[in-house]
Amino acid sequence: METQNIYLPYLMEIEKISEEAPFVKTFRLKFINPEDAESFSFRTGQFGEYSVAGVGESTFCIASAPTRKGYIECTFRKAGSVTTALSDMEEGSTLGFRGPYGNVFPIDEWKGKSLLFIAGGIALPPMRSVIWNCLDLRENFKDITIVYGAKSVADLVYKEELRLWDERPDVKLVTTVDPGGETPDWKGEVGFVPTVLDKLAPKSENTIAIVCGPPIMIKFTFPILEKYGFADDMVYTTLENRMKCGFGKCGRCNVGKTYVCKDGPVFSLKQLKQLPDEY
Amino acid sequence: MARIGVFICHCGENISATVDCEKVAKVASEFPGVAVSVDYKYMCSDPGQNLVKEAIIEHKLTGVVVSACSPRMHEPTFRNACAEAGLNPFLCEMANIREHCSWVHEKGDATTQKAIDIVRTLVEKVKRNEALAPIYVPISKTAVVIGGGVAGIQAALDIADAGHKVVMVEREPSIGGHMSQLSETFPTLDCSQCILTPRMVDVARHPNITLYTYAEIESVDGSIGNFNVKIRLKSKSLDEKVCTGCGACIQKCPVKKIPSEFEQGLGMRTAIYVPFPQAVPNKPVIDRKNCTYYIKGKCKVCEIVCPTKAIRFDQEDSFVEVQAGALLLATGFDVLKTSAFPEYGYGKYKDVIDGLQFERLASASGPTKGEIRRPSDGQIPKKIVFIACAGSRDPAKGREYCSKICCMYTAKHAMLYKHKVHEGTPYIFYMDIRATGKMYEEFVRRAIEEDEVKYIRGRVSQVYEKNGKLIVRGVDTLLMGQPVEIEADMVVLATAGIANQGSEELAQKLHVSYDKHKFFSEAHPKLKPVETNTAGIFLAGACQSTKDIPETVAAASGAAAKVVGLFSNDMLKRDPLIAIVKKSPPPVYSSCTGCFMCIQVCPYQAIDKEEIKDRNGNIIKTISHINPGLCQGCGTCVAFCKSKSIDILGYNHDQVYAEVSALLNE
Amino acid sequence: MERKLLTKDSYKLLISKIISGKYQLVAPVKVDALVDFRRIKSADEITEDYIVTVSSAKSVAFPRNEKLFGFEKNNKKLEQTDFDFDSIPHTVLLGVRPCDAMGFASLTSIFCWDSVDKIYTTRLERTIIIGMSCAKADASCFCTSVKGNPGNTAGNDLLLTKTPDGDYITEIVTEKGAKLVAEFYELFREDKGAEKEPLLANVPEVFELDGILAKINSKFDDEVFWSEQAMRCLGCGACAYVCPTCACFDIQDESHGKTGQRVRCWDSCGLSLFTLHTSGHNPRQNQGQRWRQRLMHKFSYMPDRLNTVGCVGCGRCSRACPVDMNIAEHLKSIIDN
Amino acid sequence: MNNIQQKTKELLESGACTLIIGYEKGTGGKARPVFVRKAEHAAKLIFDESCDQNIAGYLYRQEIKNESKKAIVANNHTLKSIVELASENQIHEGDFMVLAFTAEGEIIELKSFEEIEKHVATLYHGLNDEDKATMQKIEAMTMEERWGFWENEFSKCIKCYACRASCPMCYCPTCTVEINQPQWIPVPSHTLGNLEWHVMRAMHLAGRCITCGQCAKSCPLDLPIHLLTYKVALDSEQYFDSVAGTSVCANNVLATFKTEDHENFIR
Repeated sequence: METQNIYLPYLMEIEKISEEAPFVKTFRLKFINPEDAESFSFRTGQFGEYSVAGVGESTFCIASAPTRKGYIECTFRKAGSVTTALSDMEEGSTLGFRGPYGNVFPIDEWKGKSLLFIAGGIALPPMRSVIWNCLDLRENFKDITIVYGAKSVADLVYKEELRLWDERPDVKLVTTVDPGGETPDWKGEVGFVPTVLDKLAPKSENTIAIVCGPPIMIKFTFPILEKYGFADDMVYTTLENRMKCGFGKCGRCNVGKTYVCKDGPVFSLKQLKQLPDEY
Repeated sequence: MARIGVFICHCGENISATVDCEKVAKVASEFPGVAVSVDYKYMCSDPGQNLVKEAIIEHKLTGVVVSACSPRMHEPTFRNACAEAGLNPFLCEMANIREHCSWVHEKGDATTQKAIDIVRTLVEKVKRNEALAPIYVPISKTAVVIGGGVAGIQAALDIADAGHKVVMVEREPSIGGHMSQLSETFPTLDCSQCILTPRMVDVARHPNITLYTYAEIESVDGSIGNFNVKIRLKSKSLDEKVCTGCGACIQKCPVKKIPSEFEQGLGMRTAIYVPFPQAVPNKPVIDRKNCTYYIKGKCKVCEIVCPTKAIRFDQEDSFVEVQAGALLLATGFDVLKTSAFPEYGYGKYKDVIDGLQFERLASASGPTKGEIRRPSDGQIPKKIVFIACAGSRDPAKGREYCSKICCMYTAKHAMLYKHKVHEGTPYIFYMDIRATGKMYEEFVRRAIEEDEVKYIRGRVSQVYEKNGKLIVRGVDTLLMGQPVEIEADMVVLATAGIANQGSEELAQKLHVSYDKHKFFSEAHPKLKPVETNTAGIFLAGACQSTKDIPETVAAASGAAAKVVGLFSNDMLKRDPLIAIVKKSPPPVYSSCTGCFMCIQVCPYQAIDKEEIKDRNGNIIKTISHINPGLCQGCGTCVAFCKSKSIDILGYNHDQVYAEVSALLNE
Repeated sequence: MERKLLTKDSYKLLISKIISGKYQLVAPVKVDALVDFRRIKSADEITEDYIVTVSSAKSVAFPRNEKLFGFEKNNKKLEQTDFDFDSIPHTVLLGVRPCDAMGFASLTSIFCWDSVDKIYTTRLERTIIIGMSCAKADASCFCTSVKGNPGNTAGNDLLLTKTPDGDYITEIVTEKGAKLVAEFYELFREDKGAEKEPLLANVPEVFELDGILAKINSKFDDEVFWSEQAMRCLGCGACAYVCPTCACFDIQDESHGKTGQRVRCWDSCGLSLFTLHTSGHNPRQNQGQRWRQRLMHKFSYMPDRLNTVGCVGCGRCSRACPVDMNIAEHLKSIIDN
Repeated sequence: MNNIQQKTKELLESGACTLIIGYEKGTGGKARPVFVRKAEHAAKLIFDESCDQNIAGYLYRQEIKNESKKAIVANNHTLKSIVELASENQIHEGDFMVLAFTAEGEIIELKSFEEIEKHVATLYHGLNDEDKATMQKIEAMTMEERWGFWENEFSKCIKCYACRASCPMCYCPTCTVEINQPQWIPVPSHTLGNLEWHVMRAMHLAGRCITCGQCAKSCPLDLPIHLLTYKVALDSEQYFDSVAGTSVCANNVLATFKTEDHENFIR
């Protein structure tokens, strides 16, 4: 794409739509213009602006792993006007994508360490990119543990991938649903993510924890991690502030002088603690 | 992702004669989200409906648009068909390409394009439809019958006989209405009072009927199944429980010269009175406007003579409230009065009277004991001129409609006159003779042939007095417009039947629609003749349009059957197309600002307040709440809500906006 | 700095020549009771009777609404028409006050850090800014508190200062300015060396900038301070929209049927919806926090990250404010507090 | 003026009030709203002709709602807005004290909504001469001229929403322009979208505008937008005898049906 216009999106075709959970869908997108596909690259943790022409843009992470070439994926829940319009789109339709924006998970620094992924609800997508990225480079890491919870069984996203991870001997997967959200044939845990995590008593030695989820889950998860000896610089999360441009100009996403779109969205707990209370 | 089925109906040739249905189906098949689009000759027929049902299953449709007639016609048909195929019935919409398109346009590309546009709007709407569940509300099995004329009486007795409670509200001191004033009735000439008064007594005695006379509707809240009717019982200045109806008060009342309403001013009554001897209830009321005590502060003769001490001068109006499942309007009609006819000298000459007055002259219980005598001097008239269509079919008088009953009662009047005054000559000026009921034409022929009533086809231009005679000048159009002049002793005007006084005010209280003549409007002139547009409110008799007795009684029984039908269920199933106050997750809860202006604006009193509380029970905010049992889905609150916090299910902002956008954006 | 003299007659002639040439001319015009920038067709439209224009000059490079690109939808297909850089006109912006001119540096720092917003930069490159020194000031002016002054040349290509005779001392500030002078060289005379300072308005310093910069960060967590400051603030966007340095924007789609465009339009951190999440959560949920953002952005974040102060002391925000949120006064109280 | 300082000082000193919402002298001598919490600051308060800003909108601000003992120094506009806001259930009797002024400039405390209503009844509700003249000028225009007039005005609007923010009757936390499902009003400030916004606002103020003109006074671009809501207010009075801000119990003109209303169209 020959343009100097930083607002002009790539055109992407919806190759495949997967229904993940009620109101939650995953789009597999491929570049319409082959040169774009050629020149495009991203790293795990980055996000983009997805747009429906005539409705507008919406910000979410790239949910696929950079190790999987030729396409990107995004997962979203129908909530605002753009995600509602996205939900109505069919396979083969064209949408716009700007990105990648933001910083990345420092997975190079994690080489040789164990990884503990903790996610809740619709916050698995940003984590899924890292998980696949790390699984695709499996030899670089020691133990990989994934703790994932949702309100109910129906609300668990990536059900097929959860099965794949569960079957892998080199991944420990713990899934849980909130009390009351279980079905009769549910074989996973029942309980909130922090409780299940506590029960799991994760080892902090040489381990990085990556936490994504709703604010209330994050709030109760950090103390558990602290209890098991995770230092602030061993814990990572992503922030999601409202954004319009994605490149530090529109003036929305800053937390104090930190721009989530440029300096984030990935923050270590250490960095997070230094941010003012404005997110 | 939507999968919409579009079904284009030819409606025989009703649609396909002007709209290219195949083309509509083809174009619609390319609309985004349309999975299947077909046309068929009669979509509402069994094979047509099967087409819809099979497509729902085969294409896993998420919505259906039937492009055919008005939703008033067949929306239930197709929604049921969808339900049978497992699709929520509220995911089915009608695109009206008949009434809104084929019937109102010439054949042509533009007409087909309009049909396409209509279909497109509905496709965009139905994509946004949500599955809805019907609402059930309990029914109060009491009917309020407003008006105690023959219509009200018939309806009340029919409903009460079916085992349901009836509350009858009559404005006058007695029930009976106009029929009780009539002498004899066409075409059989049986005595009106003889057939009516027993039924009046039945009403009073019926264990299921509560009768409130001298009473008016104060207000009506609620809706079908659950109306709350507030009734004002005007003070009768009398304790009815104590009064025995002996009539001593009436005899002694010193004010005796009040023109009697019942006698149409041809007789007099006292200030404490019963309208007529056969009144039900047969207990007097004090007419405070004419009572000396109320005017001057002294008299009280009635109180003195009353043997049971039943008079209550300080009695005030009281109110009763009734929970009713249905309302039945039977408020009757009135006749056009004097001021409308200066050219006929009506109101100026005592011997120019209207039909209702003639009924009293001819009535055995009337002021002349049934003898036809002139009001002016009591002489027996030798020539009477009857003028039909006095005011009716006359746009100049503002009433272009036919009053329907005048042809027959004028023939009857002429006949009664001839029967009583054999030497007399009745003339009838008429425009056309409309005698379309059973035995009616025969009745008119009898008047002409046996009773030698002289029918003159033409209009009367003027009536004036000359030498003690009323000179009637008109033309005979059958004689090429030759002028006619008759020296008459009396003139009877068949004045137009008009809506009863106060009908407009009542219609507004009840939120029923009415026509420009202030007659109440039926929901559909053919298929819903006794229903109003307001569910649960029914019509009977002349409050809808002037009707003769047979028609009135038939309508009353029809309306009663509707009420009984409604009451045959314990719960009322209603479409859930009602308003809701939108809620959102904390910390917003709802965009409702709590201005409660929707409460002011709701015609059905369906909105109240709801407190949103936190876990500790503290009130976070107070917002509007819509009672689903009362809401009629009219949308007034939606239009009124500034913060757009109210939506109508099935017609929400998003759906309507999508429809409009679909129209504008192509 | 090289100076020339433009007589009052040649000034008018210069305007006519600019208009009839390849430039569009934007200058202060009396619009009913106000003075604002408009594209003009004749020299008579210009007014000099203003302290500052109601709106700032920023819209020349950062318009109210900027069509970023167009699109057309056809069923599942989408085509985009890129922004046409050639469509950006060559503009002469006349009558800009020194404060306004200084504002472009702030805007540029925002639009050019990290990724460069070519639409903005091209618009600015194609604009020649002819400033006009201030002979008058009012109670809202405080340029001298933010390192500006009524005769400041920074940001201008040329700066005019009107002499008592009605002529204009012309300072040639940039290469671009010099080129314009060269293009119309016959209109400019040799400068007589008149003193500029006495011709300028007197704008007293309200606060000491370095003091603010040193102290404002420590105020971040003082919620009471900010909410008291913002007590009368109504939360509208008037201050931001008239501000020469406010660059916050929204991106919106507008469409009609199959075609449409993506538009960048002004937005304001004072509006409650600015940071509102779809979930209903709002990181800046009260007006105190939003007011803090406005001041911190200009006097902490921009100085720290972009090395620019985001305020030029034009006082427009105070003048436009329905409740007189006088920014200088509020800044001063940071030091005093 | 001194009596306001005296009165409020007493209220703050006695503890009868902890917050006074009033006016002080601002930039360039203009009056502006001020919030006084300490008796020694009561001297800041002024009340004179420059204090014509309608400040009733502060009464329902969450921060101020939370204050238990507060008083508002109310000019005539503010008083009318208080009545209208009360009729729309946004503020409640007893939640605040009202300090007003007699025609002679004497400070009085209006102790109930009923007293405010009575005071409001003595006030002039019509337009000032300037607005009357502009209104007549616009009404005399042809349809095309009028369209041209408003098109020109709306082309200037920058959609800063100062009009909305300063109007006490614009209290919806989510305004229609901020609803994007569907997007009723375009966000960018172009002429047509601006027109839609102002017309929508005028309709939402039908029967509610107390004609204080605060919207126009607040407009940085001086758009005469108050005339839109005034026109509707005048019509409400002329045709339906309804004047906003005069009765706490009054129903909105658009929400009421009277049999004497000339509404033949609904038959």
